[in-house]
Amino acid sequence: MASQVVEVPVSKAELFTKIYELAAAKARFIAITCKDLEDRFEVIYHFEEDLKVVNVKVEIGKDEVLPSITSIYPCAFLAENEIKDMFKVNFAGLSPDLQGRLLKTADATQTTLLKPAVGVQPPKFRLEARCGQQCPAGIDIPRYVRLIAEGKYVESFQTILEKAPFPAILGRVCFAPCEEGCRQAKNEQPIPIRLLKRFVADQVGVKKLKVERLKSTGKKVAIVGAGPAGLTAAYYLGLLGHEVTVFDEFPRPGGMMLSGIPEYRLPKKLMEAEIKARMEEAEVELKLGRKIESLDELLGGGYDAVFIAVGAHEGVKLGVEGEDHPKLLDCLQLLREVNLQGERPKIGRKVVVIGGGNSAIDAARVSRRLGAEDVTIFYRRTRKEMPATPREVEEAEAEGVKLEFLVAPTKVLPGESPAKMEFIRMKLGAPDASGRPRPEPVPGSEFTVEADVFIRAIGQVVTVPKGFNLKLDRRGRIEVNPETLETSRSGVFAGGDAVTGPASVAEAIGAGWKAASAIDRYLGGQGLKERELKEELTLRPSVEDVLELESIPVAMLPVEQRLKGFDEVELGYREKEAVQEAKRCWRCDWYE
Amino acid sequence: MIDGLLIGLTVGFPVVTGLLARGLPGVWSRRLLVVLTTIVLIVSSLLLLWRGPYTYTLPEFWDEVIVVLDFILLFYFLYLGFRIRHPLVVVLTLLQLVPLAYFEASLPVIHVEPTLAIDFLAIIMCLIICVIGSLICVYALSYMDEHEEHLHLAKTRQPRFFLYMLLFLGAMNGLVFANNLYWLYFFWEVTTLCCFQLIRHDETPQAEKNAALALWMGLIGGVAFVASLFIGYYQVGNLGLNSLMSAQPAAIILLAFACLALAAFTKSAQVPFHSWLLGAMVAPTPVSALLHSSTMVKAGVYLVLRIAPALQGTALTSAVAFVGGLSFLVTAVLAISQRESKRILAYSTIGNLGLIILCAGVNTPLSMVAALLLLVFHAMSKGLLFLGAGIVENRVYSRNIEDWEGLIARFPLISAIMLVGMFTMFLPPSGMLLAKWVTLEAVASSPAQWAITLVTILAVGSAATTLFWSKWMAHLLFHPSTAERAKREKLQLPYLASTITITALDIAVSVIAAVLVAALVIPTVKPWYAVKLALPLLNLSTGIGAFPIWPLFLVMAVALALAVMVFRAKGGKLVSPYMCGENVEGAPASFRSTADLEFNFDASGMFFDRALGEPKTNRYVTAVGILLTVLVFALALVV
Amino acid sequence: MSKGAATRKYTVFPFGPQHPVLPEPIQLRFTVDEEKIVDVGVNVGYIHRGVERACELNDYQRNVYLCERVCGICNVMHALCYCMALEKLVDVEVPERAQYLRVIWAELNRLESHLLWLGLLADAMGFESLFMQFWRDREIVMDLQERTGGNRVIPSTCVVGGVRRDILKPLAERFREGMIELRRRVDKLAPVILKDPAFKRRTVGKGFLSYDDALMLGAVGPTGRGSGLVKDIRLEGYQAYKHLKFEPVVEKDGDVYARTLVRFYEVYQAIDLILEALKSMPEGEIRVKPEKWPEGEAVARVEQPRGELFYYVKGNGTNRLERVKIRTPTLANIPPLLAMLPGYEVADIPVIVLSIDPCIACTERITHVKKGGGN
Amino acid sequence: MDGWLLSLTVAVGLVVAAPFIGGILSGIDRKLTARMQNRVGPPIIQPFYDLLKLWGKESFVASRFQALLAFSFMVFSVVAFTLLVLAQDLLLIVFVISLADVCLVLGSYCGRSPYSYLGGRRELLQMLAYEPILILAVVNIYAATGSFMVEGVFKLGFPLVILLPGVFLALLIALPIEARKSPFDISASHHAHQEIVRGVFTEFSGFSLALIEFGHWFKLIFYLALLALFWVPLLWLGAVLAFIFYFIIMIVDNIFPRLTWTFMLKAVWLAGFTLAVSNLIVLALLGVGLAWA
Amino acid sequence: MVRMLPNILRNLFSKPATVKHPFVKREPFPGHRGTITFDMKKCDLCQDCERLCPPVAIKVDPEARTITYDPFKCIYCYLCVTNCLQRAIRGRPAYTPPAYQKEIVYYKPEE
Repeated sequence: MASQVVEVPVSKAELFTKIYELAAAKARFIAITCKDLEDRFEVIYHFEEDLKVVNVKVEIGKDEVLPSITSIYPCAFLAENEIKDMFKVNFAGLSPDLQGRLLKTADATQTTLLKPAVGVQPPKFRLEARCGQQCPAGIDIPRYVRLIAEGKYVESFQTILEKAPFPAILGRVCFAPCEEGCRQAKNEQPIPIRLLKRFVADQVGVKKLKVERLKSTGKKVAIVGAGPAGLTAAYYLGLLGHEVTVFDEFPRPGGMMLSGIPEYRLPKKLMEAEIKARMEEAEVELKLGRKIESLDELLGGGYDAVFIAVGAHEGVKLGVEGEDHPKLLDCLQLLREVNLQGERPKIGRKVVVIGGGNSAIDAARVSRRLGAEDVTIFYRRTRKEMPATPREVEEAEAEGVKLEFLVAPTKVLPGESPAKMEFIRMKLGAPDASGRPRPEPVPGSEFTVEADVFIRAIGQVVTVPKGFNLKLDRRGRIEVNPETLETSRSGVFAGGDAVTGPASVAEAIGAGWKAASAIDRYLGGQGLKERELKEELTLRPSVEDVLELESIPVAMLPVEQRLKGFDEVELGYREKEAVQEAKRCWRCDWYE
Repeated sequence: MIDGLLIGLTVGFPVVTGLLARGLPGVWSRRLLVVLTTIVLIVSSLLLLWRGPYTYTLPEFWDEVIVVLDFILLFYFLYLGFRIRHPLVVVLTLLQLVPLAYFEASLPVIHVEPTLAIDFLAIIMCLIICVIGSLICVYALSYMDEHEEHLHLAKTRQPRFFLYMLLFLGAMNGLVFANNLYWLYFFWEVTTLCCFQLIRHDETPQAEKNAALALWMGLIGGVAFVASLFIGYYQVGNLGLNSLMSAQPAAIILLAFACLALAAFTKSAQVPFHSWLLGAMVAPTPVSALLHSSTMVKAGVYLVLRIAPALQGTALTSAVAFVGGLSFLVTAVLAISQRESKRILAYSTIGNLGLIILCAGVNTPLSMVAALLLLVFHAMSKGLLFLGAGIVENRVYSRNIEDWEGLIARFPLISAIMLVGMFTMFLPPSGMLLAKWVTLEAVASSPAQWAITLVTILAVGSAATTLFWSKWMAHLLFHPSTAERAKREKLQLPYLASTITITALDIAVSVIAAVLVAALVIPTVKPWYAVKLALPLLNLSTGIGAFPIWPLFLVMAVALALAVMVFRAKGGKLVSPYMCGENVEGAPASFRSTADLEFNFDASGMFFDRALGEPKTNRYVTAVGILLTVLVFALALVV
Repeated sequence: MSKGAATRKYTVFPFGPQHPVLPEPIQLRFTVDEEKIVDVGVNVGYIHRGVERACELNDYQRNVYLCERVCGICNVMHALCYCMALEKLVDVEVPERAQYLRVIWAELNRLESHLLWLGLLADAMGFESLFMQFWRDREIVMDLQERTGGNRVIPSTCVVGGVRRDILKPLAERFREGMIELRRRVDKLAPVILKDPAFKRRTVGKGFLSYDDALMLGAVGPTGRGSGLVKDIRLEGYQAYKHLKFEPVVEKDGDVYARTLVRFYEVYQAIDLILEALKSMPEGEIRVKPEKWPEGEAVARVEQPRGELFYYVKGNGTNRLERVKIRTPTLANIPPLLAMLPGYEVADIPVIVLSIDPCIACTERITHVKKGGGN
Repeated sequence: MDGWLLSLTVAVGLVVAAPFIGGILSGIDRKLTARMQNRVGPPIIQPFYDLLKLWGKESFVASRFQALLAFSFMVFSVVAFTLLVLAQDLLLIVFVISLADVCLVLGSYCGRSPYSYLGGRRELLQMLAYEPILILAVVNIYAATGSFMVEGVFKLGFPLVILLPGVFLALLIALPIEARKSPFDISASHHAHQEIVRGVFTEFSGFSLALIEFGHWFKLIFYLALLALFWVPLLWLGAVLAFIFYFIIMIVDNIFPRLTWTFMLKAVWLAGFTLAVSNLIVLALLGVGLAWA
Repeated sequence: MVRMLPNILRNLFSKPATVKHPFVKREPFPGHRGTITFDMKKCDLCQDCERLCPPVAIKVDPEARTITYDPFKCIYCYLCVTNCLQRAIRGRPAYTPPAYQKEIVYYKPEE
């Protein structure tokens, strides 16, 4: 309960009359406060009259002289001296004047006196939270999580759109490196950032939003490849006012999202709907089913810039004897068949998947859904080194996928049913370039595995058409300037898997965003605005509160039902759950 | 032969050289004359000491000369009275002139046998006058040069100055030798004249005023003297002091003694009459030194000591003692309030004279010894202090002891001399303290019951004495804000000669005080009193107490040497004093405040001058003094 | 006047900033005639800690800890006053129980401060044994502070919106026992303060401050109340004081003794208030969370052991405040102090200076800092 | 001859023992004071530790004379005590004691600090307060015994205090001044803080301070011996009583604040002085003293 | 007259209030805000404590994975303790022991 206050704004001329009045009323002098309002001072004389505080406020210019009230209230000399020292407010007739020194200035050259601020304080920026730092797409995660906690879903959705055009897709397929960074992870469970994204996308719905598209610039941009990188670049370039055309050899957009991610993780209808909505918002023309063989036709065809995001669609060979065995399938091929053609190929009872990445897991889980009862993943290192996200692995195991570690294929043995492959046991050796221990074969530990189908899923490589005439690196990836994403050819940019090799959707989206910005700059624009950690701090929850909240596991489809078809496994959060989860966020971006 | 020569040399010679110094032109002739007189006086006084007591009768012709000179002197006083327009002086001179004229006309027989009686008391006095007094004259040679330099005099007035200085010495010697009351009276008046002339030497209004004050107060003494002359003549039949002393004590004789005592009080500036001596401080410092240590005021004390034996057992002696005690107490307390160096010294002089008179009044063998010791040591110490004060004053241009702060840093030598002087004034085992010790024991052991009062006075007075002396010593040692480096100051030869001689003499005599007692003091007292002093191993033992003199000096010397050795070895880093915060660089006793302002730590003395200070107190003191004196005397004479 | 009576010299000497009686960063420059004070100059500003500025640089919640450290002794008062001002800015009504708890801690603080001061006063007049007694008894208070707040000196219990800790039943019982024990002990020392002639000789009539001077020079707290000024901010009824019964202690004599008595009686008053608050404290929440950033301006006042503590706070809708102005009671009491001193003796300096219970370090919330250093 | 030798031995023994007794006494003082304040307090021999520590410290002086004067203070304190045990003239002893005090005052003035300066001034006032009492006490003793020598007291045959109760009381009143105890602890502040810091001692440090402390013990013992003298021939009783009186002074120290110099002068003069003088007058009136018998 | 006397005498004959410190340990009360320790196993080097600490007594170096804590700067407000999300900072109800030097405490990574 603060004191009762009577505010009395007066001008400099009225000041003395007012103070005489107060003196006559036996008011007691309390203090003088001064505020530096950059161009002028606001001086507040505090008096006490009948248990009420009277604030006499005077505004004066910086070079104006204020009459000292020590002739009426002699005790004011200390207060006046104080603000004279702190703000250099001039007083006339200050008596006794302590030589204007209430602050010591003995060696002011070496020291700074901490005086009250001059003018209004500049705002403090937020900190870069770890989740935000981890996000390849660079989404302002703390912000959208906070907005969810506050119930502002649309704002939250728009925050995501600033960096990534496909929240609904990302909310389903992203590997969520942000969650690994989340500081709650160490305590119990990380904040389910991906699911919150999915939640907010679901809340807003897959629909065309009203967006501000900039005035048309008249510049034309061609984008090769309708994968996440290409579509992202198209979206942002479109918003920037460019005329964008996206080419893809497949008839449906989505690139690897379409072909490489199984239905149960990302319903293709939803994906296409979202892509469509975004592309319409950005007025992007999609030319699907058209394979570009040479860039010259594009550059010569009136396009000012070309963005190549062709992805990495070629499976890596095992490099063992008998590679051409008909029962040795490529996982990409399998997924593409299932996703694009909607086929349900019979693959037999026993399936062995070779590899430890997410594709291997996908292949294994798809195989389970295709009716294989005994699915085993063979990986040459241990679980710890598996590139696949642990959550995926867990889900796969829940669905009955078995895992075999420290085994590597040596050769495919002839014979069709069952097909046979020879594997060898490995042991972990010294770390290699990637920091993971290099597996070394244990001599003499070869053994043979029989299965209906072997699926290789040990990676993808980029295949850039020769006609593009671009400089490639040793591993066939397009060489680009890492800053501008510009290739060896002027006006030709590249991004996504085609540059980085196989990576995640989020990384591709990040690349697309970056490319859009770079292309816009190439076309004479300003580029896209980088994420800013502007002052928008709100109340921070207390640690006790945060720790009180339990983490809520997301609802999942029961395993039996999962295996029946390709229905989405994760069911997403309901509103209450999502808000609670968002409230668990410990505002790491909060600048104290 | 030698008897007459010594008298001539001690009394006549200074007069002659004084007149010569007045008459002869040139600086060097004057200097030569003064130095010559000094040597002659010191040698002749020492010869007198060697010669021992004797009497000497001058031809009657000299009586006529004295009478003529006396009348010339009195007429001169009359002239002075008119010139300075001081009715009191005129009246008081007439009060002497008329009776004397009557006396001269009606009773012309003034010849007394012997004319001059030189006993041990006279020898002691003569020694003081000749040694200390003439050294002061030597000192004055330099001092007056500096003094006149400061005053920017166009024409030197030193001839006149030295005339009176030397005349003073001669007159004093004559005074202590005279047995004839008339002669005594004459010399008495000559000292009054000299005193007057010397006080007004600088001829400033203040000096004239104070000289007039000294003159009329001195003339009161003269009137009293004339009165006693008459009473003595009519009662005893001649003017011999010895016959007066040996006369049967009767009330009327006591009255004569009372008048003499009154005269002595005026000379010695005892309490109701103390103001002239304070006023006399305007005179150049050698004058003050002379007045205080060897001449003038000592004349009064001498007279009291001379007549004291005759007063034994009378009520008058207690009256004398009380007046002395009062002076001692009052001045000791008043001295605390003084800032001016010479006034402190003056008060101290009055106090110590009061002490001597108190001792004379107590009138026991031991008290007489105490009185004589006080007389000797006071002359030396006080002479020394005045000389030192004069030198300092000429360098600091201030008599305020607050301005003397840190003198030790600026003028180490003269400060050391001053410190020794002060040390010998009141601290054991110096001579003055020895004398005071004897005084206390004497007074305490006095059979008279009123002595309790005197003991109380002594106890309080000596505490006050300690206070003001140690305060002054402290002021010399204490230097708040000066960072001046100590330089060995240049002192002219006369300064050095006089001060160092007296310092050495003071300490030496203090150490061998027992010899002094044996050689001079006991012989002086013996004719009249039964002295019971013992001097085991040259220490003093009074029978009721003992004072190891030289062992204490020995301890002190050893301690001093040891201390110097220890601190040489131990060192001791010189640091700035504690200033409750930041010191100012280079000025150790300055402190800083927040505004980076530097302040000097400044110290005011401890004077209590709001409570004790003149002139507020002086009025009361004089009034009370007159009242008490009259009361005590009236009581004494009536009882 | 005699010739030697030259210009009068005065003793000029510093008292502080490192004086053993008052080892605080104030320098009083005394001009003394003999032993009588003629004039006194004041110099403050040795330690500018920059608290007001630091309050602008910090989060408003964290400022509580900063403000607490403006003064080590009356820390609860500072936190309380700051919180009161902030609670207005963030529109929070403190729960009833928290208000009572705050009063308990505030009064405990007052006890601590007054007992400390009584000891210091005794020390300043060379009454060492009394000093030791008061400080020994103060230990009870310190123990209670540690028991309830977690720290002997700074309990750090106030936060914007309530308090951090609760005083539960068993602890409250302890508290009650402690207070009763303290009262018993202070009773033993009461005759010394109230009746001892030597104590009175050093305090009665010293450092007189008239009623009018006290008013016009802005004396606050016991300094003002010692001069008959009925000024006690607690009468404003902030926090739980509106529910508690108390009369401000006022003495009319205006001397050191009057100020001593005010503080001494306030010891009893504080004990009574604590006991009453413990008894009538309602159950309930002890803290509410503010829901918005501070916005607008507010003024809060608290009756500190030394007098009125004044906070002016201006927020601008962010977590940082735009301006915080702190006026500690000692600052207000320095002008009266300067008026009290002249005319008394050097020996009275410590007693008079201490009679305003100076807490200079909190007066100078403002320090100079080495560049790049912390605050 | 034997007797002379014996008394010399005793005297030397006493002079040697005095600082130890003084130190332990001040240790006991500190301990008991602490106990009165409900503290534990330092060990009894803490003063010796302090002395040794001071002795070993680096020597800092604010003025060269300071050290010399500190030394003089110590020497004359020792001399005064030595004269006392040698049964010398009491009056002389009083003068020597005042000499020691003057040395201390001068030393404090040398310090150039305002606090030691003010302390020195106050020390002088203290001297002004107790010196007359000491002198009067000695005169009283003379009046009673007929001698200023300490021997006279021994020859009296009965305790002096019978004749001089007033003097004894007067000395007791003045004792806190010399013991630097409240309420008369105005110049040096032995324990608590005070307005003039440590007064006379402000600028003394290390070796010089050790000397002063050492001298102070001698002075303390000297005063107690003076008190004990009043009980001769029951000297042991006197010694015990002296310590008891010191204990009382300790209690007084703890129940009194430090008072001002004006109060000190008034109290000591009014009470002590009056007592001493009236005792003298009574003696004179009754004629019981040996001096005037 | 002398009102302090009874107190003095009572004290003289009662047990002293002094606690002989190093020999008799004074147990802090429960809830005492005392020594602060860091658990590097739990710490995720978020620097929250560094930013929170009013007297800047904590310095976290995420690169070197070390924490520097200066107990002599610490004001024991326990802001860090209450605000550590990982509960890696723990306060013990114990008095800070006396020390010869103002030693700064370094915490290094556990592995």
